[in-house]
Amino acid sequence: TGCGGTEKSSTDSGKGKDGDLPAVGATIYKFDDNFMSYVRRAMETAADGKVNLMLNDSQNDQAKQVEQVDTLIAKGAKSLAINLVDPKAAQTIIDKAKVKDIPVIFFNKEPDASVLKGYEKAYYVGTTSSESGILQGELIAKAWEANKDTWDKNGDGKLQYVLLKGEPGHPDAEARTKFVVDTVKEKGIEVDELALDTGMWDAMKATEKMDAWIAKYNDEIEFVIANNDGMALGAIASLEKAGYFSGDKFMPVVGVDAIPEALEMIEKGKMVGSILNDAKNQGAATVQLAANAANGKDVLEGTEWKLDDAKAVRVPYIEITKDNIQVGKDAYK
Amino acid sequence: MNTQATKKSTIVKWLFDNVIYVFLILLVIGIVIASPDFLSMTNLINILSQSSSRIIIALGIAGILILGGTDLSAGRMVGLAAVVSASLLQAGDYAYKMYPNLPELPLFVPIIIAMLVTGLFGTLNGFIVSKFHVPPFIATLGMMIGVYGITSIYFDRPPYGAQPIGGLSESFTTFAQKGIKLGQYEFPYLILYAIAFSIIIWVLWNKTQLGKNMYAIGGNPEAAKVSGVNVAKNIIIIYMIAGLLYGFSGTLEAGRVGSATNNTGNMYELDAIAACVVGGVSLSGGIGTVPGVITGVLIFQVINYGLAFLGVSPYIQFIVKGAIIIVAVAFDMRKHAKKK
Amino acid sequence: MNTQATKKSTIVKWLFDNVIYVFLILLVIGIVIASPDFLSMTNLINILSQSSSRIIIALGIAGILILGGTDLSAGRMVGLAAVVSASLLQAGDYAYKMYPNLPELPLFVPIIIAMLVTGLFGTLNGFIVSKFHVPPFIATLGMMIGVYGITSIYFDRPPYGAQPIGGLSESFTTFAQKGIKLGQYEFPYLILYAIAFSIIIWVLWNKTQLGKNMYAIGGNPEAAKVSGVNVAKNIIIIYMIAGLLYGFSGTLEAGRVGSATNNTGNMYELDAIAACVVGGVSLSGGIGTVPGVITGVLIFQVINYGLAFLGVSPYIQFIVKGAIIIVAVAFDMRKHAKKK
Amino acid sequence: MSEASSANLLEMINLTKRFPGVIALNNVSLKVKAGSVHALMGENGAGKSTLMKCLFGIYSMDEGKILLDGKEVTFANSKQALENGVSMVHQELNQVRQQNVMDNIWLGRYPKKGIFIDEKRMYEDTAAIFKSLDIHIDPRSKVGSLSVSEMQMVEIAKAVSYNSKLIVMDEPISSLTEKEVNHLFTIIRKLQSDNVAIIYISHKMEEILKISDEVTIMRDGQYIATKSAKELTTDEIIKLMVGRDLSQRFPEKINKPGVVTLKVKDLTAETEGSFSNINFELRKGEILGVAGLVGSKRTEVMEALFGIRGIKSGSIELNGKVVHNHSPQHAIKNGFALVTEERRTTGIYPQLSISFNSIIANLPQYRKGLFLSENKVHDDTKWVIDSMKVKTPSQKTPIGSLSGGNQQKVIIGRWLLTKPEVLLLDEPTRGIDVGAKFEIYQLINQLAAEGKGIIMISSEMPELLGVTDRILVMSNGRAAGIVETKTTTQEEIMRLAALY
Ligand SMILES: Nc1ncnc2c1ncn2[C@@H]1O[C@H](COP(=O)(O)OP(=O)(O)OP(=O)(O)O)[C@@H](O)[C@H]1O
Ligand SMILES: Nc1ncnc2c1ncn2[C@@H]1O[C@H](COP(=O)(O)OP(=O)(O)OP(=O)(O)O)[C@@H](O)[C@H]1O
Ligand SMILES: OC[C@H]1O[C@@H](O)[C@H](O)[C@@H](O)[C@H]1O
Ligand SMILES: [Mg+2]
Ligand SMILES: [Mg+2]
Repeated sequence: TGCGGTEKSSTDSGKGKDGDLPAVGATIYKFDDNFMSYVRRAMETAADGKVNLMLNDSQNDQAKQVEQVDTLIAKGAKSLAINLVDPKAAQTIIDKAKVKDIPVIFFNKEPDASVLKGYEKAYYVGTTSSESGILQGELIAKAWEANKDTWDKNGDGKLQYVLLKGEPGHPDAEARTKFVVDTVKEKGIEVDELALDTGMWDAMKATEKMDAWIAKYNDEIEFVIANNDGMALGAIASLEKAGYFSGDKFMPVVGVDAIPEALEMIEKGKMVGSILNDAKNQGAATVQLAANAANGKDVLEGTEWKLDDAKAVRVPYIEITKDNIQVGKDAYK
Repeated sequence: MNTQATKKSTIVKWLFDNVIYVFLILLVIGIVIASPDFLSMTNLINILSQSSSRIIIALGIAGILILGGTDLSAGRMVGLAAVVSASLLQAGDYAYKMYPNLPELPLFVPIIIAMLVTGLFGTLNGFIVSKFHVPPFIATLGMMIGVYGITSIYFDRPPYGAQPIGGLSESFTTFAQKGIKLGQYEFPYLILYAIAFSIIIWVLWNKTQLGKNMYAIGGNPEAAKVSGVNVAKNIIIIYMIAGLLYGFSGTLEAGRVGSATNNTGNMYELDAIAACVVGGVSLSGGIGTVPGVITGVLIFQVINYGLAFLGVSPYIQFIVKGAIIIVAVAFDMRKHAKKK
Repeated sequence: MNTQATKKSTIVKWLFDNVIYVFLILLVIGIVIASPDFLSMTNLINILSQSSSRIIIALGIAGILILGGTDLSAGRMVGLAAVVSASLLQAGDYAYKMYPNLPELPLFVPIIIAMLVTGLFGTLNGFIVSKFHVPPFIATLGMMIGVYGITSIYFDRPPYGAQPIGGLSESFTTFAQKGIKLGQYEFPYLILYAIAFSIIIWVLWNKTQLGKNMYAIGGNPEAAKVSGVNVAKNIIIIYMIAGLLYGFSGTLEAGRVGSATNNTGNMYELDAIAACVVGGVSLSGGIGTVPGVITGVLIFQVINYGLAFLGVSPYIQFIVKGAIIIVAVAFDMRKHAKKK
Repeated sequence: MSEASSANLLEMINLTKRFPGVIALNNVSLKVKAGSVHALMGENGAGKSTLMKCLFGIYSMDEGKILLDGKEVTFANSKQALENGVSMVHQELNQVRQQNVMDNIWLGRYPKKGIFIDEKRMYEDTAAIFKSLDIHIDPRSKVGSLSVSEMQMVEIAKAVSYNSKLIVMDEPISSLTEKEVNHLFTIIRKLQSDNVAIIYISHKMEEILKISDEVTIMRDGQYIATKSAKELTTDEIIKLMVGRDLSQRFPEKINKPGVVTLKVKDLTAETEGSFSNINFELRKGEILGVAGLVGSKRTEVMEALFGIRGIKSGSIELNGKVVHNHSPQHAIKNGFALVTEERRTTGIYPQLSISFNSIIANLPQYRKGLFLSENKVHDDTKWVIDSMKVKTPSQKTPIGSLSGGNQQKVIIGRWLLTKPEVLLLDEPTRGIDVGAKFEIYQLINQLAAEGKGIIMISSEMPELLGVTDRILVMSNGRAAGIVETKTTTQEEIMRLAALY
């Protein structure tokens, strides 16, 4: 079965049986991004038999992506589905597509509204970065209020947290870091930031930062906020090592993405919650719009999606806790 | 019969000496066989223009490699230059300007400033290597990490924080994205810049004292020293020139992409060093040519572009790319390995 | 007076010869001054256990560096081993198992399989380097790219696609996360593994023919050939051993965080090579010791951990880290550079 | 001559130079007259090169002062030395092998036209210098493709081209043959007539006495004496150098050739233009010399015997059995050993210890199970140091910090440890002082007396005549003849060497 998967993806993106279908050129900003790989799968599924999806791995390099767009255009793509590396590079992509009158569906990373407006055949499918931060903040606030008695270890009424940030400069990392704290504060909870450091989205790095923080602050830490689940899981590994989650030693941890591994942790009670980044629908919507565009139809034809003022299809983030864990699981069905 | 034999052996020798050019041609032929429509003017122009900024970086690194050094900081310097130049040349009406009150400068100003900044860090590299005898690997690794920190601090600032720096002024994007119309094709300026720098560097390496000294230092630093060459000075200048090239290339990257972040240029040095080695530059110093470096970059770019064009699945692309790189150099090595 | 003077100069000489150990101590003192509570058993254990798997990787790479080679594929091999071992040892009741029907294997099986796989790729590295005379930089760069492709294909498969391979069986996480209780502290097994491998490698380098051959090849490959060393065979074995070490380390990495992805291990080689160089391994081959390598890794880890512990802002961390690396080596170089 | 010219051009006064663990120079003085040839002599490690490196700005001295033309100077680097009229031929070839001859000659002072290098002038000037020195090398050929002796001639030409007042030649002729040595002497005479002073370092007594005006002798980092060459004899020099009488240059021959051990039949190299149809026999207990001009492919024959070079046809028989030495490993297993010609490139492991350098070709002998026996390693290293009289602070000292001659002794020791049946020596005494030479000859003799077969390439005629039993003379890749040492003459050998 191992080879089955490989062959499938290579024919999907190659000429093979899909050769006669309309060609959609797609770029993923980074293939080995956990979350984006779910989106990619959803796109592959949605494309099957409908369009010839030519997938590219931009390897987190915007210049590479710009080049891939050149290649895709040279190969005769009828529409483009672009997961930007750097959201401000949208104009450059549009400039290239415009020359050949090719529609562009941006997804997952949102271009400036004014840029989208500048090209009538440009659309966006995705979320809003800030939303995940806001939802995470709300989740934290709710959980804190409910468990204040035990979680506020020093009883000062303030929430002492440590925050594991994603890659500095990454729009998601920046937005989540800012909005999660802002939201918690807006909900009237006083906070103290004990430490903030980057774990570069990476579980291992997060484990090691957490090791140091536990050593330094020990029981002073009352909350662990992570910009994504990968780092949340890393923090949990460190906490477990320090004796948390056994007996009555507990630490609330939250992440973003709601990847399956995190869902397990939520079920086991080692994680308070996460924010579901709805990969399935982002991927499906992207391909639906791109296929329509490639066939010269109205992008929304035959779909249930709606465009907002910014020509964007919004796939909402969903807050996931133990209570609605099934919602998370369904996303991976 | 005898003359025929010698003729044949001359051709064989020529082929051996130029394996890498032959390899590039074979590579193109291979791709064309797999997909005949690869052979188009558009693809040629695409490949050349994609190679342009890489060639400029590779030429900078190549000089350092010929010296017997290395430079891991190249990519981060490109990023620094991209961020600096982009921040100084955003369109006047753009909503998220880093310097809201900065008037639209003439194009050359941000380019020069970016080049000065990276030229300075390049000089610092050279200084650390030559004056403190820190091995280039470590000196430039430290620089790579440090420059990233500096770029990030510059990048992640009020008023808008860590936002990609976009909305570049039109003069900037024209400079990097447009070209000269020749019939139905547009011949990108990028290619012209690469040609210009290639010529300058070629002259520098082959016609000037600095160039000869560079080869001598890389070939045998002791010999250079006892012959009265100011080794430290020459090392510093070569690193400085590399810095200037990264600076220019960084502005091209910003212009080409239409924006810049602190992640721009990440890991470019690895590709550049690899391209140099594939193009015959010796990592132990003293050996390397400009045409070789260009060919090395082109081979990489043809592989990248070709595999994507053929629609090879991305994971398989990695495997094929890895294999081709090894095979290319293995072939090239045969010329040395011919048993004595 | 005279004996006093010699005594002093002996101490100075000793300090010079051991600068790097002195540096590590100064570094720790510096951090303790900035934050006295750094001096705790917990921090010591944390730093040592964080260093453990890195030491194992660095020892693998160090052998290759002493040979005069390099290995860019180390990180990707660690990733491959992590993914392979994790996929073979998920808890029976975990919902997203890669092999839903696989029974829970004894711990040693996945470890051995992972080591065999990376040992094989290591051997391939050595083979390409020694038999086809491909420069190690290129051979292992090709391998780095290719192995990543292979790992990704293995990783990104039905039934669950590209998701982190988690839910590791308890035997696995115990192996990498637990330790021996000593009073109030838990002394992680990780550290024991690192000690065990350090001893094995020390013996290998210093007490066996393979070790001598390794230094000979790195010190002067031409002379080694004439001295009757089977250069190719020894190169292949050293690369193979490195592969085995990466394999073990990869399983540790998976066990340590409790999951693995195709991105696990990315760029580890850069840190490992840097640690080796800081620890006195010469990139031109022939020189290096096990204690040096360990010290190099510890210096890096003390920097990483220390800066995080001090709560230095992330961007500044980069700058400080870059500077410390350069300064450490600049000091170390003084022992060579003391004008002759 | 006028008074001024007999005045001292160079005065080095009470120089002291220390290295970690060694005092390389201890209060050494040297006075050199303008226009004179001043020989500097001493055993290996006496400090000759170090003294010159202090002068030339490569090392900085710890104490003492240097006067040039009566003015005190200290050159911070070689550039300053060159600019002040001092140039140097270095003991270890210091060339950029990847570049061509003229690039090497003008390195550090390229002729320029505007900002560009004036290649044409560079070529012409090089050609002119070569012409005036009667050197026939294409200025555009790559240095790496030259023979060692050609490289040495280029170095000499380069030193001369600075038009210096003082030229230091540190063992300039170690790789030169008779003819080239005479050529060099012509050059030196010519320089002398232009009032250039030469400091000449060499271990070759006859040449020293022939060429020099004055001789300064050093021992163990100390100044011993300066004498006029006219007052000196070889024996006196040796006595001053070694500090005792050395009555003979060559030890009594004690070996007795026995049955044939090595039979080389019709050996032809794989590469074209190398040697062909080589036939000779070597007996147990015999010392067979190999003579020939540079480029006569003596080295290549040895390399072929040792499995470094491929052979197209022919056979090698050892004790009646055909052996195939496909690699040095096979060769060693079959009882061969080779001390190579180029110590730096194929001999030493410079950063590694003397101990390591001693035992590396003999590792299988130290294996005890999986490990190596420390004791045996230690004992064997001690044997090398003692029997070869290696001057070193310890077994752990990196070989790279020994003087050239001492390095060579370690290498010879290395191969003796393998207890070979057939010992191949390619210029084994190059750069070695008389005392040490004597010791090496003795060792060779002793080995032969123990029944080993020994083949020794040498470009030093007296050595060949003094040590060997028979001499194979090579000419242009072919064996021109084999002569009995006892009955042959220098003239006969020269004639054979020029046969093809
Ligand atoms: N760079 C160095 N580091 C340490 N010791 C050195 C160094 N250079 C020379 N020495 C030591 O100084 C002493 C003098 O060496 P030098 O090379 O001057 O001898 P030499 O007279 O030129 O011998 P030879 O005839 O063999 O060339 C030796 O003991 C040598 O080991
Ligand atoms: N194919 C070649 N390319 C370049 N140089 C060569 C080649 N073959 C031989 N030489 C050089 O020519 C020189 C003379 O060759 P060879 O070593 O066989 O002669 P030799 O008589 O043994 O010289 P020597 O007396 O110096 O040992 C060698 O030192 C070698 O460097
Ligand atoms: O860029 C990488 C990051 O992208 C985010 O969208 C995601 O939530 C993170 O988990 C991480 O994958
Ligand atoms: Mg509190
Ligand atoms: Mg000397």
